Amino acid sequence: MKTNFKYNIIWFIIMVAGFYLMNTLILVGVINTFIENMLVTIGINIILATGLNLIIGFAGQFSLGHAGFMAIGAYATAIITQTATTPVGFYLSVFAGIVVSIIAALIVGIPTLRLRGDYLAIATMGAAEIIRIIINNMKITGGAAGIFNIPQLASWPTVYIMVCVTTIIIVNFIHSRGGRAVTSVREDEIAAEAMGINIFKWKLAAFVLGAATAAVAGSLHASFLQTISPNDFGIMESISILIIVVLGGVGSITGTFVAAIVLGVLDTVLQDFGALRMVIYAVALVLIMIFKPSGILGTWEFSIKRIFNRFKRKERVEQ
Amino acid sequence: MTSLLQVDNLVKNFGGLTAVSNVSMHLDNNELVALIGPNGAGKTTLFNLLTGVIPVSSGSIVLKGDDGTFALNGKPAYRIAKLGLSRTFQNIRLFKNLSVLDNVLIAMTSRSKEGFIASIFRLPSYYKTEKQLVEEATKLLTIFELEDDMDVLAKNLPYGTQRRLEIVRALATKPQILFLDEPAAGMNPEETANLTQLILKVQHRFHITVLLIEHDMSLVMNLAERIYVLDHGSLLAEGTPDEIKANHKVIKAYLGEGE
Amino acid sequence: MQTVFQQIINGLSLGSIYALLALGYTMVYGIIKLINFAHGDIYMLGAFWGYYVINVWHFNFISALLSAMLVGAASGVIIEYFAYRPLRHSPRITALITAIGVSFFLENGMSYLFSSNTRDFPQIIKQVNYNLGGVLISNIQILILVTACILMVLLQLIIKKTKMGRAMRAVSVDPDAAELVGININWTISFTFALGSALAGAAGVLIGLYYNSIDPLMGMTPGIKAFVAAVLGGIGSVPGASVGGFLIGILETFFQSIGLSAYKDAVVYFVLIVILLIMPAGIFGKNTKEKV
Amino acid sequence: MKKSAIKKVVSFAAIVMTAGIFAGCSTAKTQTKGNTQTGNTVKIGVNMELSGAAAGYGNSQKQGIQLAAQQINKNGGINVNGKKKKIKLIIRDNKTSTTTSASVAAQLTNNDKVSAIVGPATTNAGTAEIPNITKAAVPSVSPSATDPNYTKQKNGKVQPYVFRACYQNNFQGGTAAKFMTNNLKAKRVAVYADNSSDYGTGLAKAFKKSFKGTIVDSQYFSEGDKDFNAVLTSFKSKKIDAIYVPGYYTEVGLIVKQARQNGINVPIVGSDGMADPKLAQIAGDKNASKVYYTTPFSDDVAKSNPTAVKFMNEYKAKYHADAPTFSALAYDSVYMIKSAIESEKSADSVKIAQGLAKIKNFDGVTGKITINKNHDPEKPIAIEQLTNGKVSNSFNIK
Repeated sequence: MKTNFKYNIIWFIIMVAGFYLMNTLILVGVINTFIENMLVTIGINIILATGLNLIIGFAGQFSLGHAGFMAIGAYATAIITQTATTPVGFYLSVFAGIVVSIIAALIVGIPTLRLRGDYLAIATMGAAEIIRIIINNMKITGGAAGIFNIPQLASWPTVYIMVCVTTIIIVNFIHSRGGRAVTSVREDEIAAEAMGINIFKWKLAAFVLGAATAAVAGSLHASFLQTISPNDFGIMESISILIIVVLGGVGSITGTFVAAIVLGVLDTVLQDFGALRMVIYAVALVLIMIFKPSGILGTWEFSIKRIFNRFKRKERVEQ
Repeated sequence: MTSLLQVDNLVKNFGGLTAVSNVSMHLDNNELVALIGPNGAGKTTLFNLLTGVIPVSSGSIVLKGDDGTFALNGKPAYRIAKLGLSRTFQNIRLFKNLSVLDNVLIAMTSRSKEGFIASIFRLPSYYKTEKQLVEEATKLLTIFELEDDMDVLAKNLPYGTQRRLEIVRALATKPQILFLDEPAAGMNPEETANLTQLILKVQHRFHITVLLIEHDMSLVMNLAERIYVLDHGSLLAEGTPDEIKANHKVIKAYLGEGE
Repeated sequence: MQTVFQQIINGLSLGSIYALLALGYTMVYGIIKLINFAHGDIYMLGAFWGYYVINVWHFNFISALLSAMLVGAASGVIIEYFAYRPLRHSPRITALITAIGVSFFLENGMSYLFSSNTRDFPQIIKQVNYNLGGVLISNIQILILVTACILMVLLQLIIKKTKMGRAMRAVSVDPDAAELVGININWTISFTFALGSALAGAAGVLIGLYYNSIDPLMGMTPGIKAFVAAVLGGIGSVPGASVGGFLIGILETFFQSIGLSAYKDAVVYFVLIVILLIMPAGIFGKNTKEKV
Repeated sequence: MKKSAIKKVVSFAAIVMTAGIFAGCSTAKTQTKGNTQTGNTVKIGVNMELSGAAAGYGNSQKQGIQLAAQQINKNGGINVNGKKKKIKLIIRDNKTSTTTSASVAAQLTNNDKVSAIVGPATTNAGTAEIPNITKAAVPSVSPSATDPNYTKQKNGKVQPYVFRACYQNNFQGGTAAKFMTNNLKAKRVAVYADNSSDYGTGLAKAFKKSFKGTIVDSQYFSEGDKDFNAVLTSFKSKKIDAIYVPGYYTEVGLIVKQARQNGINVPIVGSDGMADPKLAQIAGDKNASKVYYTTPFSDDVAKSNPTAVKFMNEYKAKYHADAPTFSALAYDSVYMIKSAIESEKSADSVKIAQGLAKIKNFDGVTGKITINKNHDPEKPIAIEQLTNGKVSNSFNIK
């Protein structure tokens, strides 16, 4: 009990320290709007990719429709904060986005999660496209023009906190009963079922949880950028989230963080290369995959507990 | 007739092929029963039917367990497992990339009461249930001398140990009946002897019924209280080991029609 | 009634284009279970090659088509050799990301080198419309339809009747076992890529000719649609790819003709999901023996 | 049971509260206000769609911008309060993505310290740029962001740093509607609009609002589509007098081609997204007849406009092709910034914004431009007619 508390406190201190580090850097002027933009984009990508990693890396379900759920969150925020221009309105809209995306995830997941592998990928991609096309043709969503002049109620502290909160939720889920059930589904569906695990229920749980966090990311995206359009949430967006997950290592949340940061920085640095940027990006992507096929970190996770244990072991040896 | 598990007229058709035809059998409390038969006799198919991995075509499976009477046919595998039927697999199906401890903890999932909110916000109740689960799993692993390998990934265990872990994992679901599908396959005589002891230990210590498929006749004859013989999908004989040894039909089925 | 027939022709000709592309997808998928995202871009390369040789070297249609097939085949083999072969024993999702990377590379590399402008494809075959009782059909539509059908039959024959086809089927079922019986896996996979990519190259010239407009991103949308078609038909199955292609072409045309043009893709995806729920491996997917 | 539920809620609330307090603390905000220029150059940023879906249009605009900068520099540069300063272009690609556009805008304003920005080409990327340029107080001129509300804030007030060189949708759509009724005498019209950007849908909406006749059918296509036969066939049986096709030349060219091949010979009217020599190439010269589009850049205007003649000749000399409207609009955007700098006698970003707002009777390639209070350019509009792929006539619409 006490040791657990210790680890939690350490994590909490790390998070607070990160927050104040950013705050100071902005006050000092090291971080300007440009870098802030990059960091916020990275943060939003982290939320999206950890959610997708839960679905792909832990539950083993190949979903290619993450952008669809992100779109739901983004539009919920854009629409609601048009009239409720207060932080309360924003949080309300985040909540509404989560609820709607959970409903959508259930509607999409209940039939399609019976499919396997690439068939599931294509079905979820189709479902996300359906969501996007419906948004593209609705009046309340502004059609193809999207919605702009969305009040900026989410600045970097909100994004930072949301990254922490969603990561905590997902990591804690992974290390709980549910997480183990979900992982067993990935490992061997038949064996899992023989152990009394309702594989369909747990697949759906992972899918819904992933969708809910995607909605949060969508809300932040809409509120920070102040502009959204259906084209932001197409197949390519789902693919770019997938790239983060695979690059970092399928089944490693730490890897997702690293990959989101690496790609975010790379993308920003490549702005200096004008039209060549996407060519370089593509080459980098292929090379990383060839030389690191299981992602940057594989399934390795950063763990304070492990560091402590190693430390202790060392002490013991020295004694 | 208050058998623990009563199977009547079980049939399974694959397209036009009848894999299991009209099998009736029963298992009693705390019994060790073997299911034997030549290759392709439908033994594993029968296991799969009983544990719900594949649906039955017709017939009935009724469990009269501690919690009441349930018809198992038509229920999904995980429901059947929750009702107390657990199993191992012919070609080991461990959760290979997970630790030994996790393999066991997963089998305890359906019994654990850990709530979603409690676990994602790490409420005290989460730590409490988690601690209980780990303690229980450790106890179980200690019984089977696996406590030192708790953090090893299942795929890195030696073959015989993997078989053992699979049995432990099945036991972690707290079954009333344990189905073992060729537990001695691929083992040397020494390992087989250990396994025999292990199975007896399981039966006595946990007071459960065991049904096992096995090709190793010495093991079967040593262990089983009763034997069912399956051939071409139908039941050929039933009896004590001695009765089966003397049964002409069984000998014929094993040695082939011609001789 | 005329309108109905005209729409059927429209649907078939659109479908034949999807089928043409879906065939290549399905072959590659069948053998190494890889969603070759770059397939649509090889189709783009074929179209650009045709554009170049017709305009600059004044090739005629047949030689443009054949050389585009060669270029397609060569690029397919090169891509396989450098990008996919090192990853053959890696998780499939890794290979998928590499395929996406290759696709980005081809799209953006071509945009960078030759600008992302749309170009008009040289009209080397004069388009002639035949009027069959009020229903219009053009010679190029017929050409594409016939080519798609011929290629489908040809592929089926290669897979079923030739030695290489047998090797392809063997590798698709079990590469290790195939290697044990003396099949050269690398060579077989290269051949499959060459064949599939040659089809894409041919499709590039044919479709370039038909629509008269090519650009570096032209492979993206039809690539995804063709992949959907291949999945719908049961990916890995040659007849499945054709049926899937025609089905999507006809569905799209049908929903546009009843005034649902804004939702045409949504409806296609919806039908896809419904079909997959009824037949989880696509229309022809169950027939695993067919897989190559 | 109930108790544990309450416990859960309470603990959840506690966590949210902590987060709230956390967020409530005064946190740092990045801040800059206005870029001033020292040294011998005037830095102009280009936030443009050089890759992704709109890359074709973005690259046309880039050519126009580069041509303008080259000309200005050849003539000594911009006269900043008596001192000639050369233009330094900083061109960055926004991938046709809103997120990247915002990031590019931030980099241009913060790191590159540009005085003004040209771009982006699309409304979506454009609106994504606004928060960052407003924060930095750097004006931007978009050559082709057409949404009517692009230059406006939520409360209807004008965005202080946002300008454009093109018509907004309502004006162009309305003009097309007038032309349909007055010149073509069309009573039954079908609309076939690009559904993948605000451009097509916005124009279609504006057209439908002001068209007096009957809209027989209204259908959509999306960017990248190549087969329009199904919809065109359904139009054919509906006895239409004309088709309105707001969209870009890439798709509209194919629509013209396929319509003619389907035997639909009614006039096809579109918007300035079609005004590109490639339209006729894609459609085929033979098919490109009875095709009309609204444009600021008509041959008629060009003949009486020396700026345009000069632009067209130099463009042709540099790029060996006829100048598309997108290049012309981008070219004008650069010259608008130049004129603002010269009239304000300062290359400071805030001053440039003030100067842009005051532009009157500016001699642009796309006509005499006056910036109105909404930061929209007021300039004459014309309709060009294509016959056999060549501009055969142009109409002035008042």
